[in-house]
Amino acid sequence: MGNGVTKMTEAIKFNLPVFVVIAPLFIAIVLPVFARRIRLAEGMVIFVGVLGLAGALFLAHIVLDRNSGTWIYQMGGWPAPWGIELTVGNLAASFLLVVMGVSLPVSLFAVGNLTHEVGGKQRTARFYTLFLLLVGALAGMALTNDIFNTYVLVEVATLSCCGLVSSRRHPRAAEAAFTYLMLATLGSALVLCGIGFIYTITGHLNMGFASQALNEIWQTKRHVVWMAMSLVFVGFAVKSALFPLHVWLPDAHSSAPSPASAILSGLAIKGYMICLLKFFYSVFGPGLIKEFAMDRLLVLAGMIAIIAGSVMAIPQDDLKRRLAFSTVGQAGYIFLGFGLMNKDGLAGALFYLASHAVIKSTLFLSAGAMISATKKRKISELAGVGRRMPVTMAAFTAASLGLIGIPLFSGFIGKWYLITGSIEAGSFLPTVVIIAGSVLCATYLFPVIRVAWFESAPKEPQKAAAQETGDAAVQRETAEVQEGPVQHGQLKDPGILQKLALVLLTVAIIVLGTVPGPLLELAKRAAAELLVLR
Amino acid sequence: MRILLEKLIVNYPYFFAVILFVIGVLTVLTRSNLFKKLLGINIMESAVFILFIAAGNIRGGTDPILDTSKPEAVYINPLPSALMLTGIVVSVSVTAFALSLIIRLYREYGTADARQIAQMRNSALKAADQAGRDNYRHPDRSNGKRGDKNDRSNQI
Amino acid sequence: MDFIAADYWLIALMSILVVASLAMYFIKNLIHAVIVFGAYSLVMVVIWLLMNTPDLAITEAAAGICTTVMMMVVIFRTKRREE
Amino acid sequence: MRDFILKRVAALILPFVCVYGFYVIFHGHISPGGSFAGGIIVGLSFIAFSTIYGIEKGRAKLSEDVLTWTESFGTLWYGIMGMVGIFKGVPFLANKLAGIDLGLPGELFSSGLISYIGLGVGIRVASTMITIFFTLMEDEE
Repeated sequence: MGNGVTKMTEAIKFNLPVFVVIAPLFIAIVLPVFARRIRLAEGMVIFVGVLGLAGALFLAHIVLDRNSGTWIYQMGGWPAPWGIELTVGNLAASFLLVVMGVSLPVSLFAVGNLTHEVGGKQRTARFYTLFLLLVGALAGMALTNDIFNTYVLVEVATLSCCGLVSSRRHPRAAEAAFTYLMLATLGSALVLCGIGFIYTITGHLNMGFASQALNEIWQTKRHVVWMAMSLVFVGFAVKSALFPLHVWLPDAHSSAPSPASAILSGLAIKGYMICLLKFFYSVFGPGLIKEFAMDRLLVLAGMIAIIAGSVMAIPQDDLKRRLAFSTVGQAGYIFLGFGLMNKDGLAGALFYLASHAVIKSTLFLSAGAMISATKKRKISELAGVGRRMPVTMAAFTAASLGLIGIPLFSGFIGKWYLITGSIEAGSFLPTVVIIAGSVLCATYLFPVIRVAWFESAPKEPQKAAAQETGDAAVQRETAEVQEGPVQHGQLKDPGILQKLALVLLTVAIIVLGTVPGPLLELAKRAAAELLVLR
Repeated sequence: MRILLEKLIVNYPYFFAVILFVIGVLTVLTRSNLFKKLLGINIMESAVFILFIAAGNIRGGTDPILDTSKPEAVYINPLPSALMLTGIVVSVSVTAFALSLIIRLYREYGTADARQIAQMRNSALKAADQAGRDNYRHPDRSNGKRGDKNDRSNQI
Repeated sequence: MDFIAADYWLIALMSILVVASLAMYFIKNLIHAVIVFGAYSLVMVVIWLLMNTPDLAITEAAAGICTTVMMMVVIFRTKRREE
Repeated sequence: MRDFILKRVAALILPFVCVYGFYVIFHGHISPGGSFAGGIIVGLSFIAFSTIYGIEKGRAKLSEDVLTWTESFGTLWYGIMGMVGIFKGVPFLANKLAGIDLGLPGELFSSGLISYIGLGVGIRVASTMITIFFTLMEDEE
């Protein structure tokens, strides 16, 4: 008996990388069967989230302990040039931790709160299916070491993102999802072209082998390498909303249901950024990036995105739209860090990626809670919300302070490393842009806090309340929310699970800001690993 | 010059793939009808497939199926075709999803034209703003008529 | 320049693809456009056969028919012309 | 009465289309085609049935519950087959390493778990295609 148990734990430990990826995927596939018993389905989602977080923590622990080298898992037992490999390195462990750590609170928030935004048990079950598919695909992106496998996971993630956007019963959501689908497919076709060029000149799909082959032959095939690099860059830039290519993002992220916007803004675009990082640093290598001046391009694009995204966020009056534009700006920081080409900059970018994932999901979740309580989306109409919903608004405030980069909150450390990285890189401009970005960030986030905490609620006419929100039609159709104006007495914090989710995320922000230790260590090691010249 | 031309002619599949890709992208970006956008996506993806398969093809090779009666046969690379199988799966699922979105949009707006949909949405938003916050009432949706499409799109 | 017979066929068929895609760009009647799309995927099947990938040819045949049928269904349920 | 010939011909042909689809699924590892193509052919036979005989009759043949179950468990079958390797103490989806005889090239029941995996994928693809078709055909969700 004892022998059997140890054998089983050994087997689970040995197969943990693949379990982390396939558990969400297979549970997702089975969920539609349990559509009638939605509580059971929700329980399964949370169970998978807890298991995934435990697995990610364990993998991070192993990687931190091991200190060097990567754990390579061969799918089907086939060795590298033929089979698909999963690598558990520092980069994979840190991103996996972020994915699982954010998706668990988001699913906690979604449980029980979703029906009025999505409508109907069948549709709720479908929402969870897409959600888990997205989580599984993101975990796969973190772990995989195969170029084409990356493409497949990117496609799975894209389709489930579009499904999540369109899951809200609203014409605007369908329109945004269609635009997103077209542009994302365009982006993945470009990425596929790039993969085709890499495969044609190297004959390998494994990242390590392709990188070796590329470094041997790139001088004779300069144009092809350049072409492949730009195709991959533009393709992933479309998908992760780098500034001039961000056009789909504000509509898609603001018209999705709140948990979906949280995971889309927090995790999905980060997954594509990690893919871009893997393609650039583990396939092409730092030498080729410098040779083709992609690092300067990344820094420039990042700077433009920071300024432009933040400036565009300021005039938005719709809360979720403002947050969506803020995502465009914040993505710039990460691209800037990818282009700095030194240890501090890259580690800062990875840490900022993690902290932005946590912060932006907190912001979207608390915004969603406020919107579903007040039935209003405009910032100017949120007056007095802070006193009625203290937990929600406190989470929002903490997340805003973190996004601006106040010390003791997680955004500060990422920005600090980005600044030291850019000073080390010898250019002064990125530093200025990073600080200016913080100021602009305060410009668009402080009004929300001021309105919500310090302005008293107006005495408003009764009939105006429920009419203007996007959920009026949904209310009528699902008949689960009572019609008529919202009484101000009803305005209070959301249920216990939602509060728990918000509190967990807020604690994560403060913990990352005060004791960043392990995650920062992983990020630094990953940066050092990626920057090794081959 | 002659060598360059010869190279171009010998590698004609890439040439056609690029032309098809450009036509596909053009269709996606310039036609405002949603169906045309979808057809453009399909053209674009098939262009990428041609690119991949041409990379794995050998002039005068045989299918990658083991045939013991022809021991000296030159087999082509089977990997690109296996990869493009996945690509076809993806393109079919994208098409199906886009079609379901088109039907939904048509039901809501009464048209399948991106420009008209945007116009309707903007004009409805403007009307909602002018009507003012206090006395604006959302049109009742439960009367079952498909009639006034403009009013249905006024919510953010 | 060691062309074999398959190459001439391929050039001809790919030219048909280009013409068909241009036709899809210009045709206003959506049903006609979808019919052209069906022909496009049929030509694609022959191209895969000539490029020695019968696997892809079978899949493309099935997928092309499925896509065309679904598009037809949707067009019959929505507007048939592009403005 | 107008489509009498169509209905008779469909009744003759469609069973063979369906069987051909399963043929393609089962021979996926030794001949061109595979579970995706075969699954689409199986699905197309049902789609043709429901376009010719009317959507209600098609629905009567395959209800929504059946489709959901086949869709889910077709994929779960893939997972179970993948787990065989894990139970034997070797990586996920392992075939040869798990001690399964790969057989001879060209034989139908050879190639270890691959043919069994293909069955699950084919069923999943078929039911997904039918579901999508029904969703597109019906008025309100």
